[in-house]
Amino acid sequence: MRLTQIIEALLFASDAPLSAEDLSRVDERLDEDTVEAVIRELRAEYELSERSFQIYEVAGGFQLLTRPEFVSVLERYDSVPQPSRLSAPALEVLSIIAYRQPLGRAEVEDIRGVGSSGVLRTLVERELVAPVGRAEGLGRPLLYGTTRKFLEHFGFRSLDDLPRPEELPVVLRERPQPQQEADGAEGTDGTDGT
Amino acid sequence: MRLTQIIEALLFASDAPLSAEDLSRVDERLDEDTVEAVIRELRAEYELSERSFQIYEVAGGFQLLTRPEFVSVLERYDSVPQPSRLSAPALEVLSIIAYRQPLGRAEVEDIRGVGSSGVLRTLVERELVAPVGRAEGLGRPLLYGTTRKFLEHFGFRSLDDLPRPEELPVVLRERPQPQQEADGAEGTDGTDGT
Amino acid sequence: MKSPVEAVAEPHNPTANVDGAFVVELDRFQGPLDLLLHLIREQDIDIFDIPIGQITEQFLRAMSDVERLGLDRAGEFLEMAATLVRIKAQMLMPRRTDALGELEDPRAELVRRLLEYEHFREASLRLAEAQADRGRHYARGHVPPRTTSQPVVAELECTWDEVFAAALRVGERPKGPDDHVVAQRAVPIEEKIGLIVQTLAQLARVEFRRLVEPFGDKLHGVVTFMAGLELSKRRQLSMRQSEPFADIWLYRRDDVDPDEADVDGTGMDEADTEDADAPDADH
Repeated sequence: MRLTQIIEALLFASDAPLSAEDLSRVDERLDEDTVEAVIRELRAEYELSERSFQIYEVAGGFQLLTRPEFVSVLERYDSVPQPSRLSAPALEVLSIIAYRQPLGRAEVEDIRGVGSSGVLRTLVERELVAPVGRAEGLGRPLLYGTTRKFLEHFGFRSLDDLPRPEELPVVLRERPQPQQEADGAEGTDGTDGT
Repeated sequence: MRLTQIIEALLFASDAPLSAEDLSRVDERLDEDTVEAVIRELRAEYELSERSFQIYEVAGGFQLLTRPEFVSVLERYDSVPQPSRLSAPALEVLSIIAYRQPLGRAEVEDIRGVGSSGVLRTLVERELVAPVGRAEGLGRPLLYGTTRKFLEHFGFRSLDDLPRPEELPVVLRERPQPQQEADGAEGTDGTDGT
Repeated sequence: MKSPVEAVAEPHNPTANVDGAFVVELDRFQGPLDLLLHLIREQDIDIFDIPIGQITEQFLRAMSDVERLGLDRAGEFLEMAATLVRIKAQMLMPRRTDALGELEDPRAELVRRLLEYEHFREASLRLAEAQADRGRHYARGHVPPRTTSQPVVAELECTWDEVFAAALRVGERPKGPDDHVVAQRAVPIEEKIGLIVQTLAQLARVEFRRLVEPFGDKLHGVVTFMAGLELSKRRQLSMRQSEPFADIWLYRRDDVDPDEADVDGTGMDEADTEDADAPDADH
């Protein structure tokens, strides 16, 4: 059994991206570097044999996904699960959390000028954001951050793939932020672990 | 777009077996017989290139599944004791973050001399570290720190309890510096840093 | 009724320009800031010089059927309306001066909020693009469940001793040929001066090697050495070496042992450009 076959089998049988570290656990011959070399080899094989899928880097891991040119075929088939799209308010709340994390509900609402608890709750249920700690101060409100599912949903390799603030048309002056205490994920019951 | 590619993409992305009739509807060039010919062609390709998956007939339809001989690989992978222990790279990154927090991924990688995003993700998932803010400078990279769970797990009341003996490498003895040396930002001195 | 999160994001064009008057469908807006921003954009208004009377009037007109939105959302619009009316009144009064003696603009806070909101609006549009890009890739539709149970995240077994042992080894890694992937960046000498000063604030002396090893490349070594020379010139430390090719030590200046006094003013004994990699010289 070749290493390319083993890695391919794992990627093929997984419904989420697997990191090089995860993948290296399967065989003693593997470490993170060799996993990446194997993945390069697989990519070349798929390219050469014109497979309809390829290995993409998502959320700090690797995932087998169809190539974009097949969307026109796949979006017509009922048996193909279609990607969910988030509403404009959900995207707005997510972008605030993504750039300002960790932050609390009150800060999100301050920025948007509207109540956001419903949207926030749904985002937590969908595991796109999760509580990551508590702020200092009155009531020690929960602070939220984005999860790995968030990265997967947008196809980001990491948070570094977020559009940089200075690429956005309006660059706002930063408000002085209270230094947050690095405060464990208490009370999160590990929602983003899966 | 070749017919083999289209059929492959459909089999890959469908959540259930597809019959020859289902598949034939995707393209007017196809009927049930030609679908079966295309499937034979794909099977031969997978056989030749020793893919770890194959097309099987299931419940009157076709489905892409892992070949049986790789089931043991998956089982082995699943039974590898899921890291109840941290890998050596994870321990190293955790120690760097513990002593140097808050700091960004680029800085961790600078100190280690190797890419560290996968390891960092593991630690975030284990809730031992979490993003605690963002650095000034280009792209405002995330800064990581240890969590409350970190303190609890290792029995520290606060970060002041971390031992800092002389034999600690100098990079770790250095007190966290307010000025982030996030890549490319050197020399800017954050003139308008609030 | 779709849940607020599932609903498909669609570009909204909620106003129609009828005879120069804006007819606004209030419930198409996410909130008062969204509505304000829309009014400002639609009329090409300079956000730093908002004609507050005109905007207030348009905002109030748009709000005429606000009660349809329900109490909570209506309240948000009403609050903004009150703010606009207050700013409008303040514009008519003599301005106060701020701490710097500049005239305060009553609109300043509103402008800040609008800019901030617009920033995240733009960011959310980028997220929508990323979402659409990702939506063109499909994962496997059916991943059969494994026979073995899904991996459970086991209870963490890790002692502080392990972490600490790892800490002691930080910087020891032999640098492989692949290390050039880490972007080479300039190493400012000030950074190294800072490192040395900070280290010597805690330790009376330190081996040169220990300042450099964790960074592991030649450039850091050279710059750290230059930083050491600079500090010894400033008489903040002395650099010592017992014999050629031996380790170089940096001593805090006030701690220099007179017995091993450093005679020449350079603060450096046997100072040649050191090559730490040189073979042991029997000497």
